[in-house]
Amino acid sequence: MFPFSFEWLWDAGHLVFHGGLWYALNIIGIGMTYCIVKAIIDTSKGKGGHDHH
Amino acid sequence: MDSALIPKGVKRCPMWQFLLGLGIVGAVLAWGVYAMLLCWFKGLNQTNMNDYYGFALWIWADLAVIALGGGAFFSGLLKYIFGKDELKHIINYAVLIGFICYSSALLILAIDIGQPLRGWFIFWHANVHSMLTEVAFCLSCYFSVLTIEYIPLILENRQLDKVPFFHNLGHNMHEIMAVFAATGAFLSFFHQGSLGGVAGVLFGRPFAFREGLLIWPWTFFLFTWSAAAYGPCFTLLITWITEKVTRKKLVKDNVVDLLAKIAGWMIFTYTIAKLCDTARWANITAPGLGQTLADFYTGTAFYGYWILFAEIGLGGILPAIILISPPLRKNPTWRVIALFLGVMGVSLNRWVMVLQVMATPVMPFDQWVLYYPSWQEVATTILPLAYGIILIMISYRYLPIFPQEAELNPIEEEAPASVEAATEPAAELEPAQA
Amino acid sequence: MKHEQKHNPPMKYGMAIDLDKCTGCGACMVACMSENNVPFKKDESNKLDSITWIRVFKLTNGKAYPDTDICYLPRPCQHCEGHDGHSPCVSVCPATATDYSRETGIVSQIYTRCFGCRYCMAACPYHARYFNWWDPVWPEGMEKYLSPNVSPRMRGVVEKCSFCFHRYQQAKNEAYLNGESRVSEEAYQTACTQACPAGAIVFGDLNNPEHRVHQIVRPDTKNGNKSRNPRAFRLLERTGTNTKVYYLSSREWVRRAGDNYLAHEKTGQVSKPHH
Amino acid sequence: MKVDRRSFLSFVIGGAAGTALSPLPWKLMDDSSIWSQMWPWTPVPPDGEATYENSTCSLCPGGCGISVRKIDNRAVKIEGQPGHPVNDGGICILGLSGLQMLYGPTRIKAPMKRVGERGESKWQEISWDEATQILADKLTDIRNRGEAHTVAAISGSDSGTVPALLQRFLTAYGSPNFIRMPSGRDADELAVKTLFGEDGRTGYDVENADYILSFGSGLVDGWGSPVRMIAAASTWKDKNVTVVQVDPRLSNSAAKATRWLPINPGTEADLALGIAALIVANGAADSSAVSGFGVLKAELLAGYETGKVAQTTGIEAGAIVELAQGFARADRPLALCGRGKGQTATSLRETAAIYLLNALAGNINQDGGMWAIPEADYIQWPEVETDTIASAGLRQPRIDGAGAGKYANARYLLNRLSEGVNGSGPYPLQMLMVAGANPCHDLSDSAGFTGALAHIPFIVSFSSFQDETAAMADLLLPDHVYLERYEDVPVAAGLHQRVIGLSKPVVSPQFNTRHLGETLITTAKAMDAPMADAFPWDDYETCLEESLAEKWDALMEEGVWVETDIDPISDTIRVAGMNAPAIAAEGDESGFPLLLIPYDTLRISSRTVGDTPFMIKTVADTVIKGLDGFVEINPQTASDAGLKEGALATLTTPRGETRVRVHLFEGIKPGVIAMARGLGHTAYDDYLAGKGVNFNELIGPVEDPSCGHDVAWGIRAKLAKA
Repeated sequence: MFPFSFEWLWDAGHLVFHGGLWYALNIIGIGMTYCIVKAIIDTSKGKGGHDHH
Repeated sequence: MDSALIPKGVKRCPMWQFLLGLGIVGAVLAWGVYAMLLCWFKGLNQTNMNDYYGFALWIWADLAVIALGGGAFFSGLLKYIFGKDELKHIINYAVLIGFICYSSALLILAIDIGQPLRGWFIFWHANVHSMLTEVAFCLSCYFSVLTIEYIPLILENRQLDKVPFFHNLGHNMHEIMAVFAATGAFLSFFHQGSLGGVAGVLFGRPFAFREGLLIWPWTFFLFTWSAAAYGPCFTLLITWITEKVTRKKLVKDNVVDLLAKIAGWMIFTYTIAKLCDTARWANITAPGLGQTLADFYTGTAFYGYWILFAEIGLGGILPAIILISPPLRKNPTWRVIALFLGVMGVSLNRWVMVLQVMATPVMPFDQWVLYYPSWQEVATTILPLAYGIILIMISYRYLPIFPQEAELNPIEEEAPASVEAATEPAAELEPAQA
Repeated sequence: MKHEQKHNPPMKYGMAIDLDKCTGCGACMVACMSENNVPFKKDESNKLDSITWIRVFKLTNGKAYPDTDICYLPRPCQHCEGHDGHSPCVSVCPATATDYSRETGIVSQIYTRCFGCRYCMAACPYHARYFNWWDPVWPEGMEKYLSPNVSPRMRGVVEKCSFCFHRYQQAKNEAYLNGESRVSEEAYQTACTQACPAGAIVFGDLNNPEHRVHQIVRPDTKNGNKSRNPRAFRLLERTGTNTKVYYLSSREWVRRAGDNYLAHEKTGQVSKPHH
Repeated sequence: MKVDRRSFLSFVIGGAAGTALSPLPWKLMDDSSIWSQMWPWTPVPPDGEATYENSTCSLCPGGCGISVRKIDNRAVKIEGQPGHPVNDGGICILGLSGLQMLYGPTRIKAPMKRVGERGESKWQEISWDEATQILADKLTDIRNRGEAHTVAAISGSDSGTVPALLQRFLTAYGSPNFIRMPSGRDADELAVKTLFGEDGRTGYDVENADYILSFGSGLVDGWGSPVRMIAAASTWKDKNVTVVQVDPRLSNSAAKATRWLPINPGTEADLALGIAALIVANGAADSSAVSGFGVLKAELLAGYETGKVAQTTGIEAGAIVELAQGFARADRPLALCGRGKGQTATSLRETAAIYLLNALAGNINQDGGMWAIPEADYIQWPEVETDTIASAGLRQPRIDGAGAGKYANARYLLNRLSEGVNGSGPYPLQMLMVAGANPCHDLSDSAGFTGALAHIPFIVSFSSFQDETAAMADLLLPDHVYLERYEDVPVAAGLHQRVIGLSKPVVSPQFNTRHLGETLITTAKAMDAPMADAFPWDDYETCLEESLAEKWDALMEEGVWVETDIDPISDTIRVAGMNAPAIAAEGDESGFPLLLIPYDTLRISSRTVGDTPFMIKTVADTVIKGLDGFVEINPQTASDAGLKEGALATLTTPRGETRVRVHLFEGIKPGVIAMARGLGHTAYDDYLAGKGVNFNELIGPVEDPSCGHDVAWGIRAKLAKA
């Protein structure tokens, strides 16, 4: 899974596969972080609660 | 007493009926959990699997629920990427069903492996050439996506929504849901496919083996396609069952019709592809390995040609025609029949690609071996159903899953009918789903 | 060792089993069981659940009395090379718990790495892989004969014939200590080969022209390692598993039993595997 | 501070996130994998220094050399000894699993005396001193009553120092009743005595024969010295030697043969004589090898016209002619005798007929031929000085009647023992000693024999294992197993040289057992003269060393001693016993339409020791399924009886009834059904006990009129849907 686990090979198979994997993981990670961070900011700005848009 | 939690503008059955329902399904759940613990602590000798049937009922259930859960990614794809906006009225439920299917799949896998404590080796010591590795990665990633898609729904609960942070979080997640949906579609394409690859790459077993494109056998694409085609059928079928159980109309016809139509065309195209694949396999692949259809379908009474017909004819062509032709599709009875046949068809396909693969002898002096599951296997396979029903019951009760429900079921004063209607979903849901 | 391997051309250990000599006595099976600490249960009559790294199949020619003929076929792990080391099982193992050694051509199985998904068993058409459905239990006192060279397997993992790999390691170490660069033919033999009273099993390096197995098999490297010996055949050669266990028989019906053929097809003129 | 919903939720979420990010989960995962790799209940074999020790296997008469791999003082693997004159590195399935006997839970771990009812196997462990004292007292008591002859001993073998000590023990004690387990040797010894006029045995130069004619002998199923024979069979393949297997069933030997000739069971003698007749008629016979050739020729031509033989044997005349021609034309043809592993005697008529074939082919004492050689007699002990009681006892007739009257030609007739003790014998038995034998399972009509034991007040077993006979004993004096003891192993088993192997203690005794030789010597010493005087040696080892004399050092060095240049008994035979009637199977054809025959396989030990767990594991599920045993039946016959593959059926013979499953097999003669020998143990442990059916409970002895040997080759039977 990581370059330091000994099955790792610097061959096309590994690069393509793990490339795709980490790409997806990052999108998910970044996306969630963005949502959470933005939510914290919004909250501190006093947004949210009962006002509905 | 829990009225504070129940969404505005909708009616739910009294607490005691709800709890009774939970109790009944919970009993089934407990039975499954007991069997699960037996398998974990006493080992897989609790099953009827053997060295000829390394893959059996569980793997079939796994493949089946994942295919049926495909409704989530496909309707997500349609709504967020292809902008089929009507689908927003059913997407919540699609997501919930997907979430249930995938969590069940992961649970079943955790029971199926001989050394559950080492399950994470599949990530740590990943062998990228193995379809199963691809499955594991995409499956777990996509499951996190489903969770992300499910969270905002939870946050819409009346009480949680009051918490500004949760409100904002849910709001923001809605905002960028398209990104997640896209990722989900991407991941689903691969794990649905690699599940097909699982059987297709077995070049030692002519019954399963298929040529393909690059590293992916044709079954790879067939599985993705069939999941996209049949997943929505399952979503619609469960929706229909839920409506019957709750005796309420929950989704408008135009939405159902749209999804059914798309499913119809998907099934149609898929079935053509499947026929081509079968033709090639029967006339080129298998004979190239010295085997004929007769070797595969005349060995035992059970695995006869009927299974091929049932899968492609009854489970493919027939539902496709029904769902494509507007008059038939718009007729609820025909539609439901089609949906049911579709679900049956894809499940049968997964069965064949797992169990008949194991049953078919390859060495000429080897023999057909049939297998029947032990009660522990059956119980652990029913376990996810019970768990799913419970999750649906709770979600339906406390979350605004069906945006159109309030509009379709305006509340006057107490309507006892609807009350007892929603009483025991368990009793009715179970056989319907199983 | 790494450095040493560089000088050595890769080896490809394999077998030639003469089915006309095999008497079905079962010595190979028990030699293997006692060499490799294979466990046993009180009832082993269910052959679908009976760990037998090398299993002797009984074949019949299907003819009625008195034209009946039988033949025994010992089946160790075939140590498939597949296409470039992608043997059916190795390519599917998700956790790299089984691997194809380019040094020896042996398909290994790491018990402590295997987490028991059994995909490899589904992939192996020879049923050469066995799952530990039960905890291995030896009757009181019998654990005394267990060999320290092969660790007993725990419940929940897959095991299979290793061509007695531990013997290779020992031979290799000895060779190294004696300053020899290669393991000699007699220094490394599997337990079954050694035990066979009929001398029906010949084991060695298929790449090494000095080894008997090479001289018998004469593998045609240009043609998917098919044997040039007209008596020889491999199990399911057409699937492209590219096994390293060759079988010998002068009986046509036996050779035909080694692979699937369409009614009109003849043995020997098998289409080339598409891998 | 007041905990409101918000702070509570943030605490929970924060806590969860915190834990997830901490190294804790990783640590736990790692631990779990490590733990799951070494369950505390999965044994870890201790490592140590690896050594090899050579010895001789005595689990069967084959006499193979073995090389035992040891780690420190544990034996971990038995392998064939490379370069050994008998097996040259090869080894059989039984020899391989010897360690499961050595360390097995069915060992008798100490001397014991019976406390419960007989056969109830309630035992009390006692000391060796007490044990020998009990035996000595018992013997002295009987002897003083002047009934020395009422003590009998059953032994698995009568060659080698240990059986010799047992024989000597009886002689000095005053009993004529030393009885050897029945086997093909009985027939061979009788035939040699009758045809060659001297004591001795036959040996076969199978490696150099160029045409093999086997009359039901399981050449690769355990006949002779199993590993040697299988190796020979391989050389036959290499040299394209013609091998013809005459056998009602497609045994593994038949499958390996060039040609399989299904014959009506029990008519082998007629076939042999029919072939002889043809050879004689064609003048292809070596008349010099047979004294009284003229008479013989007349008899053969008169009695064995090919058409008639074809009728009796069920083999086409054409095939018989081909056989005769092939046999006569071959340079070094060889005819072999003794069904299956050769564990049961063949009739004198059959044995003689087949030996006659070898004589007519002129291959007696030739390369690639049949050799008639005297037994090795290296045991030269001073004559026992019998006192009056002893000589009185020795003058008594044997309990089994052997050596006198109509049984004058027989040396041992264990099959008649039950009859003897059931009252029809000259006297009742007071004591029975059993060594290296398990008659309660291995003797035909084993049930009858076991029942007869009730008439014997005191039974001593020297068995190392809890076998069926030990279960019937009153006193257990467990012997070491072969891997724990010194013993000379003279090998007959169809070898044409004289070979003596030496068993050495590979590991120290695992339990409180004692060498049988030792037990006999100490017991004798515990009695007064002449017993004590008859055993002058301090211990068995001294006895062995003295007996082997000049061979001792060689044996300690090589582990085996071979004598090749033996002068054979005689090159000519005197024909006899030919006109005896054929031996018929017990039972009437009307009530029992089928013929039940036993078959031998190397995967099932049918000799003294029971199958090991490893061996049972190799037995096909068409021989044992769960606890059910199978009979092989021709699909034709099966469908007539309305039986499908695996169906349950009731098998009935004049001697017994049992439940079996049927296995449809095209390779067996219609009307004949076959059952594996060696199963159906009631003793031993769950790995063996109760599996399959004991063939010996379905068959009874059929006496050869010429000598009284049990020469039953099968029994009539019927099979009905259960």
